[in-house]
Amino acid sequence: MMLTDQAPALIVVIPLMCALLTPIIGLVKKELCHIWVLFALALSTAFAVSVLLAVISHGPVHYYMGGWMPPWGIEYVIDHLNALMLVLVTGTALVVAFYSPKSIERELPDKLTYFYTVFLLQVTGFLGIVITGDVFNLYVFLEVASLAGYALIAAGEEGAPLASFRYLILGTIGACFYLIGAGYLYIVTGSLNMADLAAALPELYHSKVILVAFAFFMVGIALKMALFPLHMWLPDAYTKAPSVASALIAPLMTKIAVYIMLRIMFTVFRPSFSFEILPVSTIMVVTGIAAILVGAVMALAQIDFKRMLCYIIVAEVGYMVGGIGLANETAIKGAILHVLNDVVMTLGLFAVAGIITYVKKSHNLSDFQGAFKKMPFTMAAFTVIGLSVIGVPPTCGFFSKWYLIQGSVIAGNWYFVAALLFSSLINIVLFFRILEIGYYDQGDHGNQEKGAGRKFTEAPVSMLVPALFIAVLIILIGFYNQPIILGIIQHSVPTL
Amino acid sequence: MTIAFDIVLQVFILICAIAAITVRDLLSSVMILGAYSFFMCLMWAQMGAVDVAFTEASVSAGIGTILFIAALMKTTRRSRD
Amino acid sequence: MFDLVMAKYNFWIYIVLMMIGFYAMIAKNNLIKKIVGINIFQTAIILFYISISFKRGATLPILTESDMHGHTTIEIAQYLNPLPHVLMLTAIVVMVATLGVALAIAILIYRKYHTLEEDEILKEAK
Amino acid sequence: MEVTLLIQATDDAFQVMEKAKMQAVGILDTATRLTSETRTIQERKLKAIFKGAHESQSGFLNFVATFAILIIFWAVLSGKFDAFHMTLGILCSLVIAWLSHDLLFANVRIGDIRVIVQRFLIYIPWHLYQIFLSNFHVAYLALSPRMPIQPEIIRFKTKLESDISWVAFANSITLTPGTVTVDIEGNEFVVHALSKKVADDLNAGEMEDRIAHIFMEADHIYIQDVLDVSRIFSALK
Amino acid sequence: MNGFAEMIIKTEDIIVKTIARILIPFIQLFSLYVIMHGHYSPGGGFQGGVIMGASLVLLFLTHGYEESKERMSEKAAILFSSTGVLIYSGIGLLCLLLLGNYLDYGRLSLILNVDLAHARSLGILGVEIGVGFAVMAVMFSIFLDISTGGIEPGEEKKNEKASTR
Amino acid sequence: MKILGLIVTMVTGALLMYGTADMPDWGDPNSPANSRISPRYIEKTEIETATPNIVTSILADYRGYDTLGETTVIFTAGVSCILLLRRRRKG
Repeated sequence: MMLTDQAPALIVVIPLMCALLTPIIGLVKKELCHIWVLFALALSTAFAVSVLLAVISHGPVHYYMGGWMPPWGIEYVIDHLNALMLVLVTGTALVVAFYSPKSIERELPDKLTYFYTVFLLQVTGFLGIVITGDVFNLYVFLEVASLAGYALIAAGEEGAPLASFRYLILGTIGACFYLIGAGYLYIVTGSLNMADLAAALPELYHSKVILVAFAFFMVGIALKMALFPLHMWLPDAYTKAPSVASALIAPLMTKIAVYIMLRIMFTVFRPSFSFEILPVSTIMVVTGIAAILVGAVMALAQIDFKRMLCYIIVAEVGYMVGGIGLANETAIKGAILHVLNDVVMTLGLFAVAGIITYVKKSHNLSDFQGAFKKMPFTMAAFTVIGLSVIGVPPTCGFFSKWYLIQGSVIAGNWYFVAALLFSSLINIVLFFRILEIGYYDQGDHGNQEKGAGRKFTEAPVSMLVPALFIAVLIILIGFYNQPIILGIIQHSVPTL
Repeated sequence: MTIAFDIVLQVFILICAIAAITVRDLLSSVMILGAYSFFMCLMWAQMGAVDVAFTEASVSAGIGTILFIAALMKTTRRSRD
Repeated sequence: MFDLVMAKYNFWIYIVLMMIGFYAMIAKNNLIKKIVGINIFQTAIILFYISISFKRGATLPILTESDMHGHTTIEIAQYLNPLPHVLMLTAIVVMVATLGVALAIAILIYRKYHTLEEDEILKEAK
Repeated sequence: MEVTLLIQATDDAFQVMEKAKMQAVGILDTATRLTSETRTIQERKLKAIFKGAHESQSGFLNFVATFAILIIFWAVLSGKFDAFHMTLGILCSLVIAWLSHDLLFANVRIGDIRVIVQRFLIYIPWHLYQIFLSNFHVAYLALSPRMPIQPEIIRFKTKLESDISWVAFANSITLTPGTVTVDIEGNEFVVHALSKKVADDLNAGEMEDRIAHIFMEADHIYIQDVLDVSRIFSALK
Repeated sequence: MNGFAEMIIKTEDIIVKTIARILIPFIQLFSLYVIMHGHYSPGGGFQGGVIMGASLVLLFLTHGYEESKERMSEKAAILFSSTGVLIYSGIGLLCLLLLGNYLDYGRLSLILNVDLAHARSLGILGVEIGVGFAVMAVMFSIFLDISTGGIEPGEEKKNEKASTR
Repeated sequence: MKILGLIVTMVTGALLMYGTADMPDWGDPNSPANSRISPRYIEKTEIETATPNIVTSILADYRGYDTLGETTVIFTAGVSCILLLRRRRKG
């Protein structure tokens, strides 16, 4: 009974404390680190699921840090959106942690302990961002997550430090803009608590300070989520990161930024302000369309598999931002469902990329040559994920796109519909090209190494199981999308 | 009196900030940044934020400058802009 | 007009400072200069927050002996607003943490390319 | 009768004198022996200092002395003397003394510390007076229309032995207007002097002698001997 | 290209060395004073921790790698930094185990035998000590890594050979 | 790049300046920031936490969780530097 009351705090604190203990464990015995990380994340996931269940049955959960009442102390507010994100973050981290050991042993053999420490800190940062109900606390954990992210990315292959440095500069600008926004809100309201701000702000909606604060929040978060004109840092950074790091950061960082955007727009500000006083809606839809087009076209031009995935992420961010910008209930529902789907799909894609990197030591599209013969299970998972990214019906990707298209039809925005369909078309080309390479192309040196070419070089089981699990999950989410929408997402859409 | 002091301090800070990003020698740039931090912390102390000023004096003007110089010694102090 | 300037010129100076740092971050070519820009930018933001907490005629946010032991009501206007100070302590620590990581990455880059100029690095990376 | 008395008295006197002589010789023997013992001890100490093997001696004394100094420093800083804060102070001082007791007294001889402090306190007014004098000199140099400055770098070997006395000497030179210690190379001081007079003053070596006197160098063996002998004589009395 | 530390060590400046040796204990005691008196005067865990870290950096710069390693090795730095944050989060967890919310120091009054306000005060003190530990160790560790470039001085040539091979 | 940077900087600066127009005056004791939440800290810190330094009491108690996050940031930075730079230990 008591433990479930304290679950919100424990979700964040357990990964944090385990991260602190990881270096000590690493000094004793390195091999234990992996099990320790799994243990921490499993525990955290269990608490997150229990909180999600509690939220579904009893409504939003409040938790007061240090026992201080909200405007004075720091408050955790967990509503449906929060709880869903918590489960997503912990679940993703758990899957990645399960998937990680072989890959890390090959890519960063002598840095295992510290890699896992930073890994857990990264998860802590994500959880702290998602769970909190305080504007400044969010900034602090945003910085935890960002710093850990810079370090994880910079530990990657050649050229990673430069990519990470550019990410650091832009990410710091983003965080600073967020801080300026919070300061502008604080100077006119005197409060930092989201609920308190929401209560204090409506009478100030015509103040210039509030407008500027809103603009800075939006630009800062757009930098963090790599929205179209500000996406320059993303492809390099995620391509060159170690495959485990990109499998953790790529699915989560952009989606968490989308989550922050939802929080700022719908919790701190009223939806009416967000959509009506400024032409935010139009801007978001236009940038969303631009992001989708640019992402899709650029993805087509890549020969590096991971880089292609990065541009797909840029396009997916366009889906979500555009969906929010359409400002009707169906589209926002679709956007939130797409957050869920996209986390799962991107995780799957980067898991496959990690397997390819593990087996072939590089991640170009040509590395898929003859992959169907050599690693059938990986390619089966990849096919399912690819179908979902394209948006073929039984998989989950279809449903979120369906809601988005429905929403844009309701809003009467045919350009967005066209962009979505165009992007799907490009995705078909992208994925079928890879499937073709994998299925037909036996490779140039098939003649020289006939014996080796025939050999069955599947990835190790610890990497394969997560990929297959994700494939199954994609289909499951596809089948159960209705309960998810009715039970969880329905409640997190604001009343417009 | 205090307004005059404020203005002098602000002018110093502005000069330091501009100098720090325009000087070509990176070591000088870092030194000027240290001076900038120190003037900044004077300004905060003057506004009554003694805790923050203390932290800034020890963190930014102290350890921060040391870290910068250590990094410069490990890399290079030449710069083209 | 004069009143307006007197009431607001402080904020304008902070904004100018922020923009100096911001310009260094996005337009300078040298990596260390960019890090210097980060420092200036964040310090200026901190200055902005500190100035929020300023009240005319107030003293340090540390209770005096008489307020501690006498049971008189505490004069709120007598003390500065302590909340932004606390927030900015956090921000300073975040600043130095970012500085450490950024310098570490810069050293890594130098180890690889033997230069700190961004365009030269990009040329060499290709 | 009187003659015999006189002879007897003379004999007695001689006997007394003989006894006294015997005693005096014995005392002198003892004194010499003790003195040579202390001298060997002192020489051994000196050798130890020269070799730099100083950690092995009196670690505990170092610890106690550091702790005492630190607790005084704490009391000056804190100004709160209730039980809680004094406990904190004692704990903190213990921790720091344990961490770095070998830093504060790396190669200072503990037994002499009182004398050093005493002499140092006497040295301060003299040094202030020197600063005062050379201030006038430098002011004269700067204000006189011809500006009679003849800057030069002078080098001289010092007779000082321990690093603490070097530092005291170097800082004294730097504190005095007109002269700046540029570097210490080996045991050679490199000093920048503003004019001939200042350089001559420095070369005369009064300041160096006084520093040596403070830290009981060059004269400390003699002084120690005298002190020991006088202690022995007072004990015998 | 020499590191910062090596450059300083090479000069063997007796004046800097001696002054640093005499100052370090006082700097360290001052840092502890700043931590302990955060309740009454400006200061607290961060400032004290940074000053403590700065004293270690001073020791490293003046006395070299070997000497400072005796007092704080890299392993010790890691251990101290995680211990510091563990003290903080451990106090929070203790409050949770005493049936309060996380970081609710008021609950400490159940085991400390003082009233609520003083329990909170003591909780703050404990937290500050933890922060001080962490900041001290981390500052020193970051400096060590940046100034030596992650290699033990003297091992550089060996390692570079190994990496170019 | 420099011209573009200058333009972006100018636009951002102008936006920030525009925002200052509706701000309370500098040093105004009755501004919302100074009168909405902070008075409670000043009034109650002695009764509730027995700590006269209000900054410390907020830092470590009222908003102690922020400080935990901040310490985590520092720890992250330390471990990150080790992860990136240290090449010392083998295996």
